[in-house]
Order: sequence, then structure tokens, then C-alpha cells
Amino acid sequence: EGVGIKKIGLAVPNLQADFFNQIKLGVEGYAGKLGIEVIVVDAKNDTATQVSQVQDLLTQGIDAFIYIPAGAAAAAVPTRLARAEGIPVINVDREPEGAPGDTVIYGENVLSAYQVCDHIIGLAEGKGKMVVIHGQKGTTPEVQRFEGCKMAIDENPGVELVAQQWSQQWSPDEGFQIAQNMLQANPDISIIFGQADGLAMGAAKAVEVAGLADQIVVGGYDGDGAALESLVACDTPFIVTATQSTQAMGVLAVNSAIAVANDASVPARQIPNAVLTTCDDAAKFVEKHP
Amino acid sequence: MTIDGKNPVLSLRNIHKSFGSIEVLHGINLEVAAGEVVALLGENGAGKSTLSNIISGTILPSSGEMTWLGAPYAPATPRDAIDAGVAMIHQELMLLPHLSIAENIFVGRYPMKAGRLDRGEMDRRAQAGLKRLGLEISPRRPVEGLSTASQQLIEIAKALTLNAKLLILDEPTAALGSEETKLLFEQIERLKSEGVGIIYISHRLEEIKQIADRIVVMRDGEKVQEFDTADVPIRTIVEAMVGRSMEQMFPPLARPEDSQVLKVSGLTSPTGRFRDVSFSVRKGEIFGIAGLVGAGRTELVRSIAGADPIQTGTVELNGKDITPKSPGQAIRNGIILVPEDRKLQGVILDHSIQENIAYSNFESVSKSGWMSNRRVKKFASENIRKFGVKGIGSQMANEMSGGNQQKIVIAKWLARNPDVVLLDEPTRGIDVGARSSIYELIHGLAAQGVAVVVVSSDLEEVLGVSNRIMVMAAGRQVGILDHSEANDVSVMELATA
Amino acid sequence: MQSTEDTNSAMIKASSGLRGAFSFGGATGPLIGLILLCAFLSIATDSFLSFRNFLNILDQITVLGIMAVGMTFVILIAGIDLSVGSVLALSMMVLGFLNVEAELPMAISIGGALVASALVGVVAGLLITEFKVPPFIATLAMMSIARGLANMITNGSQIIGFPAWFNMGAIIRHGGVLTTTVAVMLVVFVVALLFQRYREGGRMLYAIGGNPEVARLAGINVKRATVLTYTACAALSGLAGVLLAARLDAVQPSSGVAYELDAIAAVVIGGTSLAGGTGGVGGTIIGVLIIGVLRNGLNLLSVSPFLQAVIIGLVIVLAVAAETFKHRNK
Amino acid sequence: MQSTEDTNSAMIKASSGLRGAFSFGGATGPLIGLILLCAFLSIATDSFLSFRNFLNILDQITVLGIMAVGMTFVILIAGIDLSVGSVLALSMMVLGFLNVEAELPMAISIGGALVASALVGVVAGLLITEFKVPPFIATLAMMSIARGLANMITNGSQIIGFPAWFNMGAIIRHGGVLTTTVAVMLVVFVVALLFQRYREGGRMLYAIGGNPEVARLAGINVKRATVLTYTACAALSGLAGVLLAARLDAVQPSSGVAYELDAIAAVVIGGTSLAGGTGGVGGTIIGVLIIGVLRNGLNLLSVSPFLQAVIIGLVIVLAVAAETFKHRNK
Ligand SMILES: Nc1ncnc2c1ncn2[C@@H]1O[C@H](COP(=O)(O)OP(=O)(O)OP(=O)(O)O)[C@@H](O)[C@H]1O
Ligand SMILES: Nc1ncnc2c1ncn2[C@@H]1O[C@H](COP(=O)(O)OP(=O)(O)OP(=O)(O)O)[C@@H](O)[C@H]1O
Ligand SMILES: O[C@@H]1[C@@H](O)[C@H](O)OC[C@H]1O
Ligand SMILES: [Mg+2]
Ligand SMILES: [Mg+2]
Repeated sequence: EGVGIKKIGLAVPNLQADFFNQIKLGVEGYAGKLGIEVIVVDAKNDTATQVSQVQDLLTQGIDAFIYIPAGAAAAAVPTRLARAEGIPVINVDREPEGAPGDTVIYGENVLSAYQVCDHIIGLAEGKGKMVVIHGQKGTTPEVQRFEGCKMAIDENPGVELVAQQWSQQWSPDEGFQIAQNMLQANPDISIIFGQADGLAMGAAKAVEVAGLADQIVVGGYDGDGAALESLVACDTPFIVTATQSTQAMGVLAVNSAIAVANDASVPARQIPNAVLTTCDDAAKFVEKHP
Repeated sequence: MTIDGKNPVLSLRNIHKSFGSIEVLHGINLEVAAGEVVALLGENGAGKSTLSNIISGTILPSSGEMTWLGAPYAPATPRDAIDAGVAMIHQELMLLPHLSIAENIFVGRYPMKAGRLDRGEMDRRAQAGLKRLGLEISPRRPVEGLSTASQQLIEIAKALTLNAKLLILDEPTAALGSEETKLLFEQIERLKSEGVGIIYISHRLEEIKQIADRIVVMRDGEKVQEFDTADVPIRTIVEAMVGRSMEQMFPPLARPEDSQVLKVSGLTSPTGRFRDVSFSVRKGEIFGIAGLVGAGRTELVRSIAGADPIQTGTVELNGKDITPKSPGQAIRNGIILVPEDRKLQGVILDHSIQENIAYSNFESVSKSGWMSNRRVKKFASENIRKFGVKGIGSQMANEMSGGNQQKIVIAKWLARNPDVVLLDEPTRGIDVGARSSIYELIHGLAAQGVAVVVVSSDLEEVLGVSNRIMVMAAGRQVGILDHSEANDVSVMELATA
Repeated sequence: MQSTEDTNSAMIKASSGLRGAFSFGGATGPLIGLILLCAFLSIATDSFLSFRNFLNILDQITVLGIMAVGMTFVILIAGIDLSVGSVLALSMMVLGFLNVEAELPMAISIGGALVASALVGVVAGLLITEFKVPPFIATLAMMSIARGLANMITNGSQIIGFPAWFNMGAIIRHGGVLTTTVAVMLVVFVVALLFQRYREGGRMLYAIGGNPEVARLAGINVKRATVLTYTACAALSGLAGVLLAARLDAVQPSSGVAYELDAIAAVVIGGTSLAGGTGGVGGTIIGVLIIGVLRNGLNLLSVSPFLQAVIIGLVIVLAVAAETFKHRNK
Repeated sequence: MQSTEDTNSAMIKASSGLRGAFSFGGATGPLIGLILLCAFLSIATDSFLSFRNFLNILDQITVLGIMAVGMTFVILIAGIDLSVGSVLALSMMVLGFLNVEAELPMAISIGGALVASALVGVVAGLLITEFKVPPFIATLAMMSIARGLANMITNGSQIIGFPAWFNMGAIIRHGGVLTTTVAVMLVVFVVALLFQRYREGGRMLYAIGGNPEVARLAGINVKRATVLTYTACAALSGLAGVLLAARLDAVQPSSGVAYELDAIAAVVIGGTSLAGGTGGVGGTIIGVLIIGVLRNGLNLLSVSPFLQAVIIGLVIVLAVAAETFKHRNK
């Protein structure tokens, strides 16, 4: 098919987060069907590394650039570099402040984070001490998910937000560590929101290790493979997430790249929804991920 | 005040020095005049180096005053002393192995031109300095890999190029042969004639007569005697040093048994430092190895002890080929080595004496791999007593004098009842008093039937202790002399042949 | 003759160089620091001084504690091991792969994880002894290699799905006291203390660290001992990985980043010198406790993580500088 | 007399112990490695051998290059500096705070960032010289402290909003060749090479690294030189931070994690020994280029990031082990 694109560069922050791995698989799978080559680079969470990698992608003559900024900051430079080459830039998941790409694709963070927090607060009967484990500070999902969750907290005066901490890489390790620290200072917590499933599952494990499993509920975000399986089993304090349409986002990114390359118009923001997922309906997403 | 009518350039008043709670210098007074050589003598630990270090700003005195050229003098750093015109050659070699000879000589006072290092000038001056000492090698060559003797000469060249008015030489000849020593003495004479004052420290008492104008003897941190001339019988000096009269230095030689214990055949080193060496040593025999520095003796005995590789040749013990591949193998076969450099190879300085002894005697202090502290202590104190070491088991090795450290290095092995003991420079830097007790140890070994090999650069020593002497030159054995036919002339003739 | 000697030896205190197995000789400074820290936290917070919090701290130091034991041995022989964090991750991923993906029994999977870890140590040891690569560089390279391998096993993804009892070992406190993981750590401590104090092999480490040439001339097979030490350190890191997997009930290749720095800090705070030859596991246990108590205490005091980093840095410096002052005044 | 000596000296090749300022004496092994690597990549990829890619590599090594120069000096005096990555982050945050938040002119902000960085070096240097804290520990502590401080400035957030020209300095290639940031790196290289070869201060580093006691006895103020060296290293890390801020057009406190390991690896690959006293900036530049070319080449070859970690580890080991073999055969 004359899609006008032969090679796509995909820059991801950190392949160790399952979410990015899913996006990568989505992009690769769909591009493969269209006969487009995908070159993936992993910044291992270092923005400086990502800038170098983008230079190397451009050297290899990519025709479009799908870009997930590694850091909250530094997001603008890769876009500028690609722009200088006249290449379409498609942002996924994170919106680079000041230098957006031709389109930005991210999940409906505010609404679904509100739903997750509303759900866990509801299970705690609308009261009690709550903590939030944030993602990487300043990134779009971190900011928006807190915004959504805060709405739910503010609606319930019985809920007290007693602590919040930021992770660097949204990882289970960090979730475990941070939750453990929070539990030491506040052993009477009853609600935990982890801004990604990795964080939430790490936190749930810390709750179990501390022997507080029957007193605390944990909500997450993403609908990671591992998280969905855990919800199906439903034997931990982690009981709800919002499943993002990662496959769809990959497809959307490739299609947008093709569209921009062919001078078709693309909306500035494209926001596939994320679906509230509990123990009861997790199985269907394990079956087929959106 | 004057000494022989000369004005003192340096005078010391009531200098005290303590390390922690232990005072090692108890009020020393000393004067040095321009153009004279003062020999500073004393047993190990008498305080000679400590005193010199104070004069050269290396360490600070606890109390006391110094005057230098008539003005109060209190160097806080070596730089202060150097700037004032006081230079010192330290007992330990103080060289930078990776840097060139020239840079070693001029470290800290590089010749500069227009804000940048003037390498040409530096090399020229270094070359000139070395030439005066008979060392004709490229000043650009790194110091690494040079023999101890050459390194010592570089150290001396460093001091000579400082244009100091007072020069302290702390055992400059410990590693030198007689040729190099002669050239050094010529330079000392030259400096004397230029009005430089010199403090000269040595355990080689024969040298003193040749070079010194005055002799100062220290004992236990005090100045015990001064001689206004160097024309004093050595015996008198020694008695002043040890504080009692000396008996015979070398015990009488015993006759070895007939059975041959160690047999070395055609031994050659892969580095070429020795080639085709063959000899044998009998039960109870003391076998000396003499030669000029760099003759390859150290490498030879290290190879026999498994510490260095062997290219060809065999080592036999009681008729059995046991050519060792590691020190462990040699030790298990009963061959042990007392290495040349006690501080780097002999003891672990910041471990206790009993630990040091235990490391070489795991079999004796452990049962199927399990050790007990009680056994370690008991075993160590038995051996400390047996070999006359002054000290207790829990004492750190670096708290001991050189002589006692050396005794530990020897003692730690003897409990194993070895068949062969190889001693490399067993008394280097060790005073007369401690020396005679080491000779007694060596004879004691022979009397027990051990085959003893003694490598020494001290001619008097090899002649005095050995039943037979092998002479080496440039890596080859040039002859084996019997005690009866060996004297300094016959050995030197072979060594320089 | 040599009366100076006699005076000297008379004045020597019983400053024995041998360290008691269960005494913390040489680590009294750190021990006092630990006690002061605990006293302060008991007063400053309500929750520090409780049996439960004490058990929490034990849980939290398991991984660091076991790694630090291996690191102590390496540092005793004047080495260093930067790869421990990566080896931990490799061990975890091998465990997950064998147990969850390949569905092998847990015992075999743990064995596999330990063997894989130990192999990293063998390679590091051989690089150091046979190829004369400095320990810092050899283990820096192994750090990168082991991390890459850990990632390659699942292409960077985490693995979950261990049998339920595995995680229970980190959660259930037998008799209300010890979790299995903490019990494993205590066993490692005791074995290491006994080894260091009473086994020939343990004493050899001191000799090698004190001066490898002296040790070699004393007949010790220095190369072999060195390779074994790095192997043991890597295997212990692997064991720490297994315990961490039990604790997290999941494995992920990004685990253990920068753990080597914690382990080294614990060893040094505990009084073992980076120059080798002095110190030991007793001090390291105290060092590990200091770090564990400090982190716990700062959390209880709700100190921000950023300020915590500053405070931990200060404590490391204080601990080591205090040792210096002690020695200076001696 | 001493005929062995004479033979020896006759055999001396022009392997002078002195390294030419612009020769890469002592680093010929790494240089050959670099050339082979470039040759391989030129054949294996279409895009490696181009002027543009060469300029890209220069861009990419700026930060590492400048840090590695400072690290070379520290390692020359037998030290080590683990804090460089954190100091870089601190410098960036101070810069961002002064320029964007406090709205001070860029020149003053850069000055402030460099002073803040240098202070970290001063403290590390004093800990090492006055309190006898081993460099590894002193800089490990400073690593933690500087990172904590960097985070505290904005409570962990990034800062953006530098003037537009600032980022342009990292992007616009003057005359189609040099960006301002690369030009700064080249100036640092030249100054460092001249300093090391021709200034007394530079030669002193070799003396101190060779044997600090010898240096002291030669009248060198070893403590002062040590403090200055750590200060210079920290200030250079701060400079690297300023350049990174320009390149990224933003600052964030999590920058520079683990950069110290890259910097140390570059220095060691370039032939400077961790034992101090040998090597130099010339070799380090080659080491930096090897790492830069390798990373670039692995990206161009589309090697998976995980395999890249393994390959980089192998290259570090090979580079150092090769040196050993060269010496063994000498
Ligand atoms: N740094 C130190 N700490 C403690 N004691 C020391 C120190 N340096 C020297 N001593 C002690 O001071 C005394 C004098 O030592 P010094 O080195 O001056 O003796 P010396 O006369 O030079 O002996 P040698 O002939 O063996 O060189 C000895 O008892 C020694 O153990
Ligand atoms: N590590 C080394 N590197 C280079 N050359 C060396 C080394 N060790 C010894 N040599 C040289 O090998 C030769 C033989 O040295 P060896 O030490 O065996 O001689 P020796 O007769 O024991 O003399 P010495 O009294 O100096 O120890 C000397 O020329 C010496 O310079
Ligand atoms: O939820 C995630 C995504 O939105 C974030 O940006 O990075 C990590 C993910 O787990
Ligand atoms: Mg002396
Ligand atoms: Mg010798």
C-alpha cells in the first residue's frame, strides 16, 4: 500500500514498564502488517540518553517519529530535532510542554483516575486515611491522574490525604519501597492509589508483608498484563485499575504518522478511553487487551 | 659555640619526640658544622631516623629548639626545610615508579620556562647529576624496573641537585655495592669541600672510618657518646651502641653432615635473570650466595621457593624432584623462604604478631580447618619465646623494630621444622646487636640439620656464616668456594670477573 | 639490648588484632552510634520502640544484610564488587523463568538462580586473578553484563505467578517472630561469623587483604581464594535475590539498581577498611542495622525522601570520620 | 659496572615515561581499539561513516567528555569521585532556579551553578584530606547529599523556560560544524592536556598519585592539591551540567544517575590506572570516544538495548584486559 512511510522511529522512556512494552508491541504489530520497519530505542529513563538516541534515529533516515518523552522535562528537544528534518512527530502518553508534536495521543487520565479513586474510596465507605504514590513527577499522566483522583478525594470529606510520594520509574520496586515507608509512618492507612499498576502492585505487596491486607484497598492504573491476572485471581489488596487501550494507541500512532506524512489533517489531541476494571471484569481483558 | 673552630650551621637543643604516649627522643642536643660529615650511629630503634626526620621537616618535634645558620629554625613541612637548604635522603626509597628518572629528581621543583615545564633543561640537569654517580642511563627512562642500587643512586642524585647546605643521608649504602659506594663517597668529599654539612647514618661501621669527621652515637633515644674523630676502633663504637661489650659476632661453624638435602640442577629463569644454576646443599650446611647487586640471587632463591616461575631445570629434595610451581607446594615439601623485603613480603605490618605467625602455620593452629584463638595465642607465644622476639603476640608488627620484625619472619616458619631455609639478605638494615642473634638463629637451624641458604650483599656476613659460598655475576654462577679458601678478595674477584 | 622494645611492649594495651566471633571488636564506634540512634528515635517517635517495628526493620534489612556479608568478604581481601545489584536481578529473573515460565519445582529453580549468580562471581574472579583486571573494573563490567542478561530473559518484563507459599515465607512470622526470609538472613550471619572467626578460609581472607604477597609466600593459594570470595559474594547476592523475589512475589529485571552502594556503605560504616585486611562481618551487621534503623526512623519522623538522602550521606561521613578521630586520639 | 642496566637502557624504545601533550602515548592500545571499532561500523552500517554522524557523536559525548576530564585528574591522584552525576544534577537545578525562578541573568546563573558544584568538591576534598575519609566513601556520601539537595530545590520537579538562545547553543552548528557546547568541550580538552603536560600543577598530580608521601617529602602541598583536584572535578561536572541543561533545554533533579560509572569507565578504558600516577587526559579522550562510538554504533545497528548493556560490559573488560596482555608481553 502506498502509505508514504517506510521507517518509523519509536523512542520509549523505559521498556521495563509493561505499559511501554505494550505500546511497542502495538506499534510493531500494526506497522509490520503495513510493511513498515520500526526502530525502537529505550532511554532507560534518562533524558540525555534519549536525545542522543533521537539523533541516531534521525541519522538512520526515519520517515516518522513516535515519541514518548523519557523525562518530564527535556521533552521539547527531540521534537525540535525531528521538526528540523521535516519528519512527522507523534507524541504518545506524554505531552511535551512547549513543543507538542503533530498530534498527542494519551489515555483519558483525568476521568478514569477519578473513577479508580472513587471506587476505592467507596470500598472504604468514604472515609479514612489515604496515600497516593505518584508516577514520575511532572509527566502528563502523573499530573492528570492526580487531578482526577483529587476530585474524588475532595468529594469525600471523610477521606484524609496523609502522604504522597513520587517515584522515578513507575516500577513495582519503587511502589513496594514507598508504600513500606508510608506504612511505617502511617500504619492506619486504609486507601492507596498507585498511579500505575506497577506501583499499585508493589504497594499491595508491601501491605501484605506488613500484615495489613484486610484493612487496606489499593487501586492502580494501566491494565498491565500482570495486573489484570492479579485482578482475576483477586487475592490481594489490589482490586481495581483502569485498563488503557495500548494496542489501539499503537495503531492510532502509526495511522497518525501516515496521515501527517500524507498531509492529511489530524486532531491535536487524541484521547482513547481507559476502562475501569475490577476483579469481576478483568478476565475479558486478559482474553483480549484493548 | 664552635666545633673544632668551625661554626655550626645547625644546632639542636633538647629535642623531644613522642609517638602517642611513647617518647622516643629524650632531649637530644646536636651540632653540625659546615663542611663536616657527622656519622650518626646507633642500634635499630635508637632514634636516628626520627631525629633526621625532625631536622628535615618530615615530622614535628614534641618540644625543643633548633637554629639554622644562626636563626631559629622550625620547619613545619618538608618544603620549609628544602627552602631553607636542608635536604634528606630517606631510609626507604622514595621514588615514583611510573615517572621518568628526570622527573623523579626534580619532582616538586621543576625547571620552568615561560610558565611551562622545561623538559630539555630537566633532562640535561638530571643526566649530569647521574653521571657524577656513575649511572649512565637515559633520564627519560621510567624508574620502574631499575635495580634497588640504581634507584638508590637516583635518590642520591635527587638530594645532590638540591644544592642543599645540609644533607642528611639515612643509610644511603644499604643497597649499594662497593663500586657505587666509592662514587658516593667521592661526591660526599666534593660537597664537603664546598662547605656542605652532612649527617651520615649507616649500620656499615667500616664505612664510617672512611667518610666521617665526627661520630655521634645514640641509644634508646638519647645521645650516649660523641667521638671528635672517626679514628675509633669499631669495637669501641659497637660497645657504645649496645651499651655493653660485644662477644664474637659469628658463632663457630659446625661441620655439616654428608647427606645431600637440596639439589638444584640447571635452573633457568624465564626472564633471563639467572641461567643454568646448579648446586647442592647438605644437611646442616650453611650455603652462602654472594654477588654484586643485581646478580640475580633474589630471583634464584624465590624460584627455588616457588615464588617465581622456573623455565628449565629441577629442584630436588632428598633425591626427589619437587620443582615447585607455587610457594604452597614448596612449603608443603619443606622449603621455606625468608624474603628480601621484610616490609613488603615478610610480614603484614598492621596485623598482630600472632596473626602473622598463624598465617604460615594453619596446620598447627587448626584442626580440620577449624581454628581456635586459644591455640593461635599459645602457639604464637611459644615461638615468640623460643626465638627470642622482644614483644607479645597481640602486638602489631609495625610496632616492632626492624630486627624483631625480621625475627618474626624467620620464627613464623621454623615451627614447621623445614628441611631447607632460604634467607635473602637476612640482616639488611639490622643493627649489630640484633644481627648477632639472627646469626645464632641461623646456626641453630644448621645444628638441627636444616640445609640453610643465605643470600647476602654483606661480604663479611657471607664469609662469616657460610660453610661454602657460591658467587654469582650477571645471572650466572661463577664459582663455589669452600670456607677455607673464601676471603673478601677471592669472592670479589669472582663477582666482578 | 633493645630496651626500647621492652618499654614498648610493656605499654601495649590488649589491642588484639583478632576479632571475636560474636564480639564486635573494632566496631565499637559504630555500635555506640547505633545505640545513640535508637535512643534518639525512641524518644523522638511513638512508634519506633516496639517489638513489631523491630521485626519490621529486620524484614527490611534482609536483602541488604545478606549482600553486605558477601561484600564484607570481598572488601576484606581489598576488593570491591559493584555487580551485586545486577546479580540480584539476574538471580531473580532466572528464578522466575525457571519456576514460572519453565514450571520447574522451586528447589530446582532456586538452585538454578544461585548457580547463575555464582557463575557471574566466577567470571569476575577469573578476570581479576587471571587477566589482572582491577576489581572495580571487572565488577563494573559484570554489573552491565548481568543487568543486560537479566533483561534479556523476558525482554524486560516482570514475571509473576510464584506458588502462594513462596510469598508466605516473607510474610508469615513463625511463632509471631521470624519470617522464613529473616531466618535465612540470621543463618547467613551466624555461618559467616563462624567462618570468618574459626575457619582457616576465613583467616586467610585477612592475610590476603593485609598483603597478598605475604599471603602467597605463606603458601596460601591467593588466586583460588580470590575467585572463591567473588563467587561467594555473587552467590549471596543471588540468595538475596531469591529472598527479594519471595518478598515481592514477583521478579523484575530492574531490581537492585545501586544496591551495591548501600552494601559497600554498610560494610564501611561497620568498620571494615576498603584497604582490606581489617574489620569483619560483626561490624557489617551493625552497619546494616544503622542503615536500616536510620531509614526506618526517618520514615517514622516523616522526613522527606530528599532530605533523607542528605541525612544518610551525612551519617556515612560521620561514621567513617568518627573512626578516624578515634584512631587519632589513641 | 651494572651491565644489566646498560643492556636495559640500550633496549629502551622511545617508550618515554613522559606523554606528549597531543600524543596519546600509553593509550595506543585503546586508540587501535577505537580505529578497529570505527572500521567495523563503517562497513556494517550505511549511516556510521558520515560527517553528520561524526558531529552527532561529538554532541553526544560532550557531557561524558567533560566529566571524564575531571575524573582523570582525580584518578591520577589515586582517588575516585562517585558524586559527579549528582553534582551535575545539582548544578542543573541551581542553574534553573537562578535563571528561571529567580530570573537572574544567564551569566550569573551559570556562575552560581559552577560555584555550587565546586563547593561539593571542596567538601569532599576536605573530608578526604582532613578527616581521612577514603575517597570512595567521601564521594559516595556527597553523591547522596548533592542528589538530595538537587531534589530539594524544586521538591523534585523539573524546571523549563530557559531563554531560547540557550538551547540553540547546543543545536546550531556554527559554520555547519561546531555547536557551542561541543566547542566548550574541545576547549576543556585542550586546556586539560596543556595543564597536565606543562604546568607544575599537572605534573604534581602524577607525583601525588605515584606516592603521596614522596610528593609531600618533595615539598608538594599534597592536601591542598587534593582539595583543588576534587574541586576542579566537581566544577567540571557542574560545567557538564550547564551544557546538558542547554542540550535538554530543561533541568530535572534526576539527571546524571550512574554517570560516574561511565566517566570512570572512560578514564580506565583510556589507560589511566585506578592505582593512580599513570595515564592522562589523552587516553581519556579516546576512552570517551570509544564509549560514544560504541553507543552510537549499537543504536545504528539497532542492537536491542539489553544486548547493548552486555556488549558495553564486554568492551570494558576487553579494553582493560588487553592492556594487561600488552604489559605482560613486554
Ligand atoms: N610513626 C611511629 N609511630 C610510633 N613509633 C615510632 C614511629 N616511628 C618510629 N617509632 C619508634 O621510634 C623509635 C626510633 O625509631 P627510628 O626509626 O628513629 O630508629 P632508627 O635509629 O632510625 O632505627 P633503624 O636503624 O632501624 O633505622 C623506635 O622505637 C620506633 O619503633
Ligand atoms: N621487577 C623487576 N622488574 C625489572 N627488573 C628487575 C625486577 N626485579 C629485578 N630486576 C632486575 O633483575 C636483575 C636481578 O635482580 P635480583 O633482585 O634477582 O638480583 P640480586 O642479586 O638479588 O640483587 P639485589 O641485591 O639488588 O636484590 C637486576 O638487574 C634487577 O634490576
Ligand atoms: O501508566 C504509565 C504511563 O502512562 C506512564 O507515562 O509511564 C508508565 C506507565 O506505567
Ligand atoms: Mg632509621
Ligand atoms: Mg637480592
